[in-house]
Amino acid sequence: MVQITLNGAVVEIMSDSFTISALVAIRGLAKARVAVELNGAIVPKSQHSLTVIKHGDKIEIVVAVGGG
Amino acid sequence: MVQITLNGAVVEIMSDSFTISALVAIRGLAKARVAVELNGAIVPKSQHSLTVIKHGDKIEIVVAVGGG
Amino acid sequence: MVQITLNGAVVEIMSDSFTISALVAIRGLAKARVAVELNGAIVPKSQHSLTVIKHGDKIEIVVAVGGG
Amino acid sequence: MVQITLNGAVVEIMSDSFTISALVAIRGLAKARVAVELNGAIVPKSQHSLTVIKHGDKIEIVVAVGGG
Amino acid sequence: MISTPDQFTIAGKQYSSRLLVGTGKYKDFAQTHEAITESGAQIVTVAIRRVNLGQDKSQPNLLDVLPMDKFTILPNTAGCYNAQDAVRTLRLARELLDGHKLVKLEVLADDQTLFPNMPETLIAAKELVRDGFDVMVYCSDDPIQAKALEDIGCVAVMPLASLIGSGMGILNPWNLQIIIDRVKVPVLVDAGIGTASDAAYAMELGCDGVLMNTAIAKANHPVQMARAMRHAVLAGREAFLAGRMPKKIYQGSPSSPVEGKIS
Amino acid sequence: MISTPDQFTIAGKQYSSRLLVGTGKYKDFAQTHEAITESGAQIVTVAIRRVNLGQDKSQPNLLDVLPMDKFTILPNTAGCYNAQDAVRTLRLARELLDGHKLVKLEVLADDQTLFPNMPETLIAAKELVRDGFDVMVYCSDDPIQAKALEDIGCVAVMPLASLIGSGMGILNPWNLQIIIDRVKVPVLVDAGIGTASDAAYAMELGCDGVLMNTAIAKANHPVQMARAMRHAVLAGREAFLAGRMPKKIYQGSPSSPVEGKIS
Amino acid sequence: MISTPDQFTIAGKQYSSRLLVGTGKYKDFAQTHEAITESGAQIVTVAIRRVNLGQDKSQPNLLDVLPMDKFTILPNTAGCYNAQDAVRTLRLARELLDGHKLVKLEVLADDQTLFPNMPETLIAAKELVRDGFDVMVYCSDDPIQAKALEDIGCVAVMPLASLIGSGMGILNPWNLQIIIDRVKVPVLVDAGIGTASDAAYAMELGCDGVLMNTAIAKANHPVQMARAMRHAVLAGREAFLAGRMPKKIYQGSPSSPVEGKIS
Amino acid sequence: MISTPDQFTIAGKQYSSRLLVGTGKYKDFAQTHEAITESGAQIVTVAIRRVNLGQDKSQPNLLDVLPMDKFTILPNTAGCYNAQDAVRTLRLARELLDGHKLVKLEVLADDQTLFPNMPETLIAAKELVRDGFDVMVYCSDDPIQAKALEDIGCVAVMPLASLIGSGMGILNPWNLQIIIDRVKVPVLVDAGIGTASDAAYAMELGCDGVLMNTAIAKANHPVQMARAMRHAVLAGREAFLAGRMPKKIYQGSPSSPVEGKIS
Repeated sequence: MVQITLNGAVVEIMSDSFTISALVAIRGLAKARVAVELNGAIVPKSQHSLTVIKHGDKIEIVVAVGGG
Repeated sequence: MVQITLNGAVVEIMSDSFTISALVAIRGLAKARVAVELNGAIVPKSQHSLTVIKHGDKIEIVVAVGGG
Repeated sequence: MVQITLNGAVVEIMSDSFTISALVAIRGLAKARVAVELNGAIVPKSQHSLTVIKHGDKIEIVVAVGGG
Repeated sequence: MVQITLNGAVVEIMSDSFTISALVAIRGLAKARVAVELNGAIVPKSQHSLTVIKHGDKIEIVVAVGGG
Repeated sequence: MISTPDQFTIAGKQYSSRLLVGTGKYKDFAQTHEAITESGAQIVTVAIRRVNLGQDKSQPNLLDVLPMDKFTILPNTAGCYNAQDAVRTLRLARELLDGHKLVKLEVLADDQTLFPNMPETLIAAKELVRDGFDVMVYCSDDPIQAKALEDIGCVAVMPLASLIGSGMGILNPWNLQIIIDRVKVPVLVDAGIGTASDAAYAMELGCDGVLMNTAIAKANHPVQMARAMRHAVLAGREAFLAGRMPKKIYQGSPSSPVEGKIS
Repeated sequence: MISTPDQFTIAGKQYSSRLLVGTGKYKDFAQTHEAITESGAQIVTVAIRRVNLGQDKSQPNLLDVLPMDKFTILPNTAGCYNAQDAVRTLRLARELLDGHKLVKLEVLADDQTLFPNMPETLIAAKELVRDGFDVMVYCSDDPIQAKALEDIGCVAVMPLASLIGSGMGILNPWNLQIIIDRVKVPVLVDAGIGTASDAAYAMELGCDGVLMNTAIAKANHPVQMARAMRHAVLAGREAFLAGRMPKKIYQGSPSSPVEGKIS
Repeated sequence: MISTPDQFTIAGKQYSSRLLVGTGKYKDFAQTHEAITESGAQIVTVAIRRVNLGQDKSQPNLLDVLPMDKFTILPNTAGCYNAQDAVRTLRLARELLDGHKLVKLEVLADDQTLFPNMPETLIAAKELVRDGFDVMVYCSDDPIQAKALEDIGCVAVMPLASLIGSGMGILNPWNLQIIIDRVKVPVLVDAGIGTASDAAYAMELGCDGVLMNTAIAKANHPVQMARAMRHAVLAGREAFLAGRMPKKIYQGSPSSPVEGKIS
Repeated sequence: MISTPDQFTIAGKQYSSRLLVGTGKYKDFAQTHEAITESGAQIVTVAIRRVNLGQDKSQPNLLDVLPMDKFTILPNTAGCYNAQDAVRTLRLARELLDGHKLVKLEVLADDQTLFPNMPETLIAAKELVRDGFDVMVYCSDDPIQAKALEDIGCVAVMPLASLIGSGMGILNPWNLQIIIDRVKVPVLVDAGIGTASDAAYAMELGCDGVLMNTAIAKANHPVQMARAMRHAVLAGREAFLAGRMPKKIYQGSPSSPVEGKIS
């Protein structure tokens, strides 16, 4: 039972071989333009499918929004 | 019965030989620094005691007040 | 020998039956857009050919120029 | 023959036991309100008479002047 | 939002350009024509002067360069220092322009300030209105006398922003504001505009238009400045209609969301 | 006169519009799109925020409305109060935008003034330049630190005219003038513009461009104000290039000839 | 340097204080007296009104508080909207004050702006001068009409800085400057002063004096503001006489010697 | 009303005069002494320079003219372009003045603008505070860095009104206002004051004091301008304490009663 912090909220994942890609997908962001940070470091898109989420990971998923 | 307009208000005087001086006096202004206008013309102080008020006269009695 | 003042300058005319039209013409202004004033009064274009210039007349011929 | 730099100018002193006090004195500044820096360090007034000038010393003597 | 084109009306005629320009001080007629074309102006002022009897008649006339069928010609009374000269000048202008009624009245006080002589201006305005002219009048920024000129029947009041030819811009926007609030006929700023932002500012105050000459003619590059002024008047007008944001003297306000920041 | 189109260059890329706009504070994406289209802006700023995991995934994303092939997207660091957060945010932006290097750095001091924190801004600028970013930097109007940001390698310096979102306009044109005189990279006024004449004035001072958001988004009619600003920036730029007439503090100067008056 | 005391002359009488004050809007006569004493004013304005026939005759009269042997009383025509009322009011004032000739003429246009009605002001000024009054006249900042009032024979012209009671300060220093340059009788700024720096600025322009009422009476602490204004008028007058340093728009200039620095 | 004398405190010492003056740029020591006496200043700045070894030792020294028992001498670091030179200069000053701790720190960026070099200023301020100095610091009008200087331990922050020696007055009152609102130690405007109304205005904003040199020394009549400035600072201070009337942008307000008019 993997517990992570996603965009500041504690979230549980029912698998211990869950990748960033999978996380992005189940969140419905597969087609969205997002960037992912894992424990303070950028995870390039190319690495999303290779990066397995571990217990205690801090993950940020960001988008571009209106701003000045 | 002499009816006059004093500072815009209708006033009645019980005498037909009433002077400006008398009017000023009964109004308690004997010692006050005032100026008097009778029917649109200034009445010099020197003339107050010589000027008898007639029916229908329009009289203005003015003082200096705070102003900028 | 008719002497007039034209635009402030004294000018002599060799005829005593000389019209505004003629004056305008010899000055090369026949086709120009001008207005004429004779002794302080406007002379409408329609009257130019009917108006004979007399000795001592003061005539102004004006045009539109650049201005702000 | 001691050579020093005094307020940016090279100066020679005919003695090798010459003190700051002596330097200030011969410069006519005994009574003046001055401060002295020796090789970049302040020399307190109390030390002027104890501080012997050595060859190559850089000395600054400053005063207060008009300024904003 | 304005769906209909933003027009304004002077003496019953509609104009789409709110920039009026003078025709003086240009290098030559070619520059006059190019600058005025770039400015997009539909109303152009002209002065009335004695014909130069000496000059070569073959050389073009200003009204050949700015034909009456393309531009509304606005004869002015520049150089008149009393009501009588001004009225006389505009009667000549009316004859010159085939009964043209729209005129610019300016009665000046002296040749150093070119400040309007208001008492004479009021006299001349009365006489011209009585005589059937449509009078656009150059005036001081005195709100009371500006209103009086409207009451006399002038079709537009044109207070100065600053002295004619000074380029000092709008020295007293508060007086202009009062005039704009009180006068129903078009209010145009006349005189004093120096650069584009001055013209935009005048329009933002709610002026119906701006009249200028020197700011364009005496720029280093008049034609380019004419284009600048066309944009400036549009900018100021649109900003006025759009309704500016409120000023907040102290506190800044973020343009980006404060939620959702990474941490 | 300029015969060639008047372009300006940031980080080696040419732009014809000198008006940069933010994308915040609009009613909805439709208004955002319409206003930005009317503004003619080619560079638009965006903020980087956590994806709203709750929201309906069908609703459009800002970058669908403002596609990267049509606009230069300029991610900012709004909401960052230290160098580290700003650098981290822009690294996420670079990843988000497929390696996009052009960014807007703003390190704020507090949420009341949103004034730049200059010491942290200098630290972040150094780090970002070292990391290969093309940094456009929001800064105070301190001419010395603006120059220092150029020396660090920023591709544009963007001093505030007044506080972000205040609409107070240009409070200290003199400092801006010194910056414009000294800094070689483009100088853009960022923050504080309230209405069209403010933008025109900034350009007349010689700024290379203007960046704004609230002045458009919080006008009563944002789309119309966007159009006003497009004209205002053109007006101010043209006026700057045209070279304004000199100001004459006192004496008026007539626009009509003084000779040839009737008498 | 001035060795002789700096006095100024109105209608042949010398005054050492260039601050003139109104007597309206105070809490009570005690405050009126204390504030005016602190202001150092020698000339104080009063209004002429119908005696309140109802009031308690024992209560003091303004002229008991400000005796004519200590102050020059300047009756005004506040509240008059035409020449006739103004002339009539001042004739009453002359009778009231035993033939006193020095008066302040103000003919107002409307009660919203209290702007001067210049045409009526000119009519009243002519009549009053003919009738032997020494007329100090409240007027607009129109340099031409200010000069006309001098030519009529007014002993001082008093243009407004901004609307009476507005406290907006000096809105158009340029017009005031022209008036000061052209008018030989004393020029006093009347109306619009809001705080001390406004008064100092008016004097620095070269005004001979300043007249105010609301700025003092409606400050949170009128007596203290009266003192502030006394200092402000002195400060501005001395600065005008001392001749200010030239402004250097760009380059700073060190106040300390550049030679002799340690190295 | 303030019954107690209005004093202000710097580094634990009370002063009654809020006008601080420089001692540079005067014709001679006699003028220096007369002007400073007239100004009423209790704190005077001096520069530290190499003794002129050539000069006649009989001629007086500045500290003979301005004795330390009569004036608080404030040594400055004029001419220093980095933190190290500034610290070194003030250590010499402390030795020169028998351990005197109160100093004026100014680290300049270049000799054309004399603008403060804020990064170096922050470094020097830290070092001087650590070394036990009471630091009054010349700085930009950046509210954030002004507050940082207070947090470092400076006893007064002194933002520029405009460039040293420019006499341009207060270019950005809004930034000064924020500084005054946020900083607890005394805030003094330093540099840029040109005439009396500038000084009064600075005080009305709520500054605790004003420091100037050129405005007095380079007036046509320095001694008279010194007196003007003494009055100006008092005027502005009193006006600040008195609390100015509110501005009413539009409507005039009569100072005389509207009732009781004759009719």
